[in-house]
Amino acid sequence: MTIQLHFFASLREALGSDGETLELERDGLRVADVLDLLRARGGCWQDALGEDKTVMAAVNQEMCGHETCLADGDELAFFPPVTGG
Amino acid sequence: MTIQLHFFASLREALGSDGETLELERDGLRVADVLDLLRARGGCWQDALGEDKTVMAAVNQEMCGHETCLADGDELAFFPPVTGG
Amino acid sequence: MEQVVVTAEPFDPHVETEKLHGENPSIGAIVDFIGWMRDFNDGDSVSRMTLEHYPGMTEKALRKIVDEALRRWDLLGVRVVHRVGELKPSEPIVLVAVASAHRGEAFRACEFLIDYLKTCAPFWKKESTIAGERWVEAKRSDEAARGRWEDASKSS
Amino acid sequence: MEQVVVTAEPFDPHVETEKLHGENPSIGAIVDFIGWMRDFNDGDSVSRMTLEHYPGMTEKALRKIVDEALRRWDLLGVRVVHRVGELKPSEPIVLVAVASAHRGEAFRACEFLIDYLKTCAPFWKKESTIAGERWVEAKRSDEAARGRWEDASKSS
Repeated sequence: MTIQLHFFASLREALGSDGETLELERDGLRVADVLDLLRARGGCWQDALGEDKTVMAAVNQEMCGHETCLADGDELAFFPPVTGG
Repeated sequence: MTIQLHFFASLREALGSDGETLELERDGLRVADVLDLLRARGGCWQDALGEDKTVMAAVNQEMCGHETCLADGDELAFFPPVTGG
Repeated sequence: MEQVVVTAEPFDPHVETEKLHGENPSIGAIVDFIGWMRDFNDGDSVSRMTLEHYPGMTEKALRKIVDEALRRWDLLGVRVVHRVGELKPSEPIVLVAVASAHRGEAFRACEFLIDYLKTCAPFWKKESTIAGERWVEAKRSDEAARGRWEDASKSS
Repeated sequence: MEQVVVTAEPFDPHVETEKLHGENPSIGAIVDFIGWMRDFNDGDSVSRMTLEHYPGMTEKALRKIVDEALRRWDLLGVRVVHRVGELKPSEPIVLVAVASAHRGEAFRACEFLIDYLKTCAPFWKKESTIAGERWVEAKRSDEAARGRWEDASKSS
């Protein structure tokens, strides 16, 4: 399945990317699985998405937990806690 | 002693007066005593200041209870509950 | 800047809030309460309102309420403006504007100020309806709203 | 009128509130929260701020919060305006304006809206200080402020 990834704010800067299209061989992955895949890239990926960081997620523009299941074509965003207002 | 009386709002209209200078023979009167004196005039005085009405008082421009003691030269105001804002 | 204004002239709540913010760059939050004259009250349409006050005492009572708010919360500014005289529907009656570094204080203080103003400041409203003029009755709910602040010392 | 606006242009909070009141003569109370950019934060002077958002999701999140407020309280109108892009000190960042017939609802709903906005709407602040740029950290107190609304069903 294909997932559209987006990164925002400090995460975007740390990764040097605002997103990418991710092709996944397996179906039925959760948000946490995608995080694991990205961390496995090592370097800035491992650091910025480390277990010690608070990484928020949104699927199809709705905030969600890391256990949320993904479907083909989903838009998945990762970002730090929000600081508006 | 001499007291300057003021009446406001519905009370002013009911009494047909916005105030008067009251000469009192005795000293050491309380707000309640002045109310009794005014009620004793009968007619609109008795009606508008009746025990069944909520009459608020202020002495020298500070809200106060009916037991407050008066001094010569005091400004005493009577009015209905306030409705500003 | 005068914190308390009682005026027989129409006022613009936005100009008043602007004065409060000034260009003070340490103000992070402003909470405004604006009370407007409504064209309807207690089941009747209202075409005009007259606000009576007690010159001298009204200003004193408002300043006392403002002082109490400044004592209870850490504020960067307060402005209270209240109309008197004749008003038409959709005109502002009262503005309570509170500035602070953080929002919690401004929300608490603004509501405190309007709750006290409604029960402790000498103003009286008279409405003109098709059936004639009538004095507005004090609301029990306003008394209850003020009561909330009496037990609480400094609310968070 | 659009209830939610995310804009890269400076906005005038007063014009926005005016739009909310319109000349609707049944509005008795408006409570406004205005958040301003401060020139000082966490011990450093701040000369500039950049606000990033998530186009599409941000608007959706704000509309969801507004819908929840309209469900919880009896309101006559809501307007939320939030800046993005580059800001200078003393510019408004956010306006939350709530209109109702009586003031209690407007106070509750306005504070609810800003508490949720601060924790659930995707905006991120980056400050420019003399020591360089830095991302603003989320505040635990904002999380706590939002938590207050979760147990409470319809607050009075």
